[in-house]
Amino acid sequence: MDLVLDIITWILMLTGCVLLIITGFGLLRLPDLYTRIHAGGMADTLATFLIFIGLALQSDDFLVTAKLLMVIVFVFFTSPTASYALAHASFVAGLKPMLDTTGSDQRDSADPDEGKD
Amino acid sequence: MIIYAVTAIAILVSIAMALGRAILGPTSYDRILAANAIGTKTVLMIGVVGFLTGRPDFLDLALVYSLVNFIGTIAVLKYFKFGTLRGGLTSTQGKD
Amino acid sequence: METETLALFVDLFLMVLLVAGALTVLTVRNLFVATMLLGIVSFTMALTFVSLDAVDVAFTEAAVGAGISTVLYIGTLALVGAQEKTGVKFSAWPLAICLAVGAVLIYATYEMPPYGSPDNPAQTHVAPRYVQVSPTEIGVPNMVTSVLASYRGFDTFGEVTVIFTAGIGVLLILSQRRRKRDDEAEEEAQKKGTQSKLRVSLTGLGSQHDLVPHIVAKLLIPFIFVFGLYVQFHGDFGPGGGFQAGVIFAAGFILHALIYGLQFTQRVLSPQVALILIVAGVLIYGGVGIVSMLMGGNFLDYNVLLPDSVAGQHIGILIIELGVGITVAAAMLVIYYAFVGRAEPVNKLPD
Amino acid sequence: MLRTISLFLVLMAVWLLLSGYYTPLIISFGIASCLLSALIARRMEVVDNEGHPLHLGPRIVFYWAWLLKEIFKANIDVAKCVLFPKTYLRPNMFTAKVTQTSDLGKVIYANSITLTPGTVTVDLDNDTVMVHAMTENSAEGVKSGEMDRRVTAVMGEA
Repeated sequence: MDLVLDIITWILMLTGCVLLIITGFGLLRLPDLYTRIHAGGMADTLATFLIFIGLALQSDDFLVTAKLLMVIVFVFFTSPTASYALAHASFVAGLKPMLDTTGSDQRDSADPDEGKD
Repeated sequence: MIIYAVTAIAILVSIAMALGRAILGPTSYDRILAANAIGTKTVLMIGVVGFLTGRPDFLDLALVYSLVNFIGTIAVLKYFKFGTLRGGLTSTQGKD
Repeated sequence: METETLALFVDLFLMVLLVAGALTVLTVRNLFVATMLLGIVSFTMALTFVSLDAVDVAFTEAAVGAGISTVLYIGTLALVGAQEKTGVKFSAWPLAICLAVGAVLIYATYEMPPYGSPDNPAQTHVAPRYVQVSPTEIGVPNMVTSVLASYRGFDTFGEVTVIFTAGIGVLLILSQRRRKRDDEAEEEAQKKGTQSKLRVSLTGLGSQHDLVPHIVAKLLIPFIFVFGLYVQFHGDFGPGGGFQAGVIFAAGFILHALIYGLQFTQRVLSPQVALILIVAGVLIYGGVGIVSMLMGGNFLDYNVLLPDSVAGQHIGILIIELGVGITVAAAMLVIYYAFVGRAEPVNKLPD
Repeated sequence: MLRTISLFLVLMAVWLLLSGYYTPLIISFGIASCLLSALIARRMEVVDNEGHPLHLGPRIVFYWAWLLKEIFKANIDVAKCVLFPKTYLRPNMFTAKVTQTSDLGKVIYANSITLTPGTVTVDLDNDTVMVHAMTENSAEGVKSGEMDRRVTAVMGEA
């Protein structure tokens, strides 16, 4: 039984790790702010969920499990709010998103002057 | 458990990449995004380190971050939108 | 061995991140960007404390770094603007002095006792006594709390006084009566139901109602308060205590002020009441000291508070932690009120 | 008043889960703390059917289960985008109608959109959301209106 739990934890947390690395990669690689927000969202949602569920499977204390689940719930409430606040702030400040390009003219929107009016 | 150590290293690498975004910019918003991303990863790291060292009372720290970390971003939104923190974000300001 | 290598790796990695973050803060000219990067440095610092097993310090860093400092910095930027003064001349002397001092400090580290060695002076001086005796003498599971609140209660009293002074000082400098007319005009506008000039978006883009933060804040504010109080009362058992609790509690109020506006929050807890609370916290702390003197002990000697000395220690620590919590929360709030209440809208957006 | 009492009970449950020390002293501190928090929350006017939405009941739990499945699928999409931007990345922005009438429903909808990576709510106005999507595929998830329908059903407004 313990072995099964261990294997599940391994799978969950390794998937979480892969997602985290992809997130970091996406933050560096994607062409403009709005697409990077999507990449950041991966770590906020699924990676957090997988890693903390993996930890919860390993804890034998009920209260620790409860705290882990609480962290997940709070992160699921606050992280989209923070993302919205960021996206809305940059939208209000006039930062234009880069729309439907095929990756060749990526550098356009990464221009710092875009933020100004 | 080796998986804790693996996860901790993955989180650190991810933090380093986000820090790279913070250093590169180019706009302020990218840096806020990087700060947010590092915040979430700090929550993860604290949870994992707590299990790695066998002291789950670290989870209280993770709870603090998950509860109050978005306040800063809301302040940023308000500053960008109104240039001040005085007024409310909504016009439904409560009944008098 | 495995874990040691891992710990070393983590520490080194964090150090590199810390230095990189700090250097970036130094090089950026836009103060707003610097603020955001300071947030990152704070996260890394908290992780470093966690890795050093200093949970209480990490907790303080977490509470302050996540909840308060960014908001206060932005409040300051709204006062002074986000652009650093240009044309600062480069001068060689300060750089030379800094480098020289740094070199001396690095040289000095070679004389330091090895990291984590059991024969270090820090480990052989008073620490063994704390470790051996405090469980029976104080009876509190979290040794940090028994050191801070009991053995070194006098020091902590000094720290609370520092926070008290900071709150009062900010209040004296920033909250002199001014712009009375503006305040009245704003209130008038609010009564008439029109948008006051402060709540018009700078670029005119975007919706007027920010529903998302509004509703989520409404949902979370009660939980922030309960969590703050939980930290307050469980400082004896785990990480936490008055300082952290006060900051978290104040963060709840600050979130409310961000969403509903300063005026409404000041109607919930007026600046005058906050001022009284700052003083009350210090008085509660000092009062415990006076009571213990009246009951025949030394200042802040909790043993005499109750017939059973361990129970006396326990109750003494609980009460002074409460005093610390009240002072910290009220001081944070007063500082926020003072900064934000004075700010005019900035007319230029940062990049 | 009833809402304040139920908020108090919820907070008390959270306290008991956090605390782990069930001595009379600590539990009475817990009761006092939860009471204080509930009263301050009431004074701040955050306790209404938006700030303390108990009326949603168990329906919201089923919704979360469905949302989790969507998050799974969306994460795979975004991961593909990050790894192969040339083939998959098609950022676009569009507005969609919001059919919920209550503020809470709109916010649940907007946050659900943001929670599924690949779509981010940029602006939420009276009855429209402006969404930035990473691919046509993820945009389709919002445009098809299934999430909107489900949120409306959870809110009991359909």
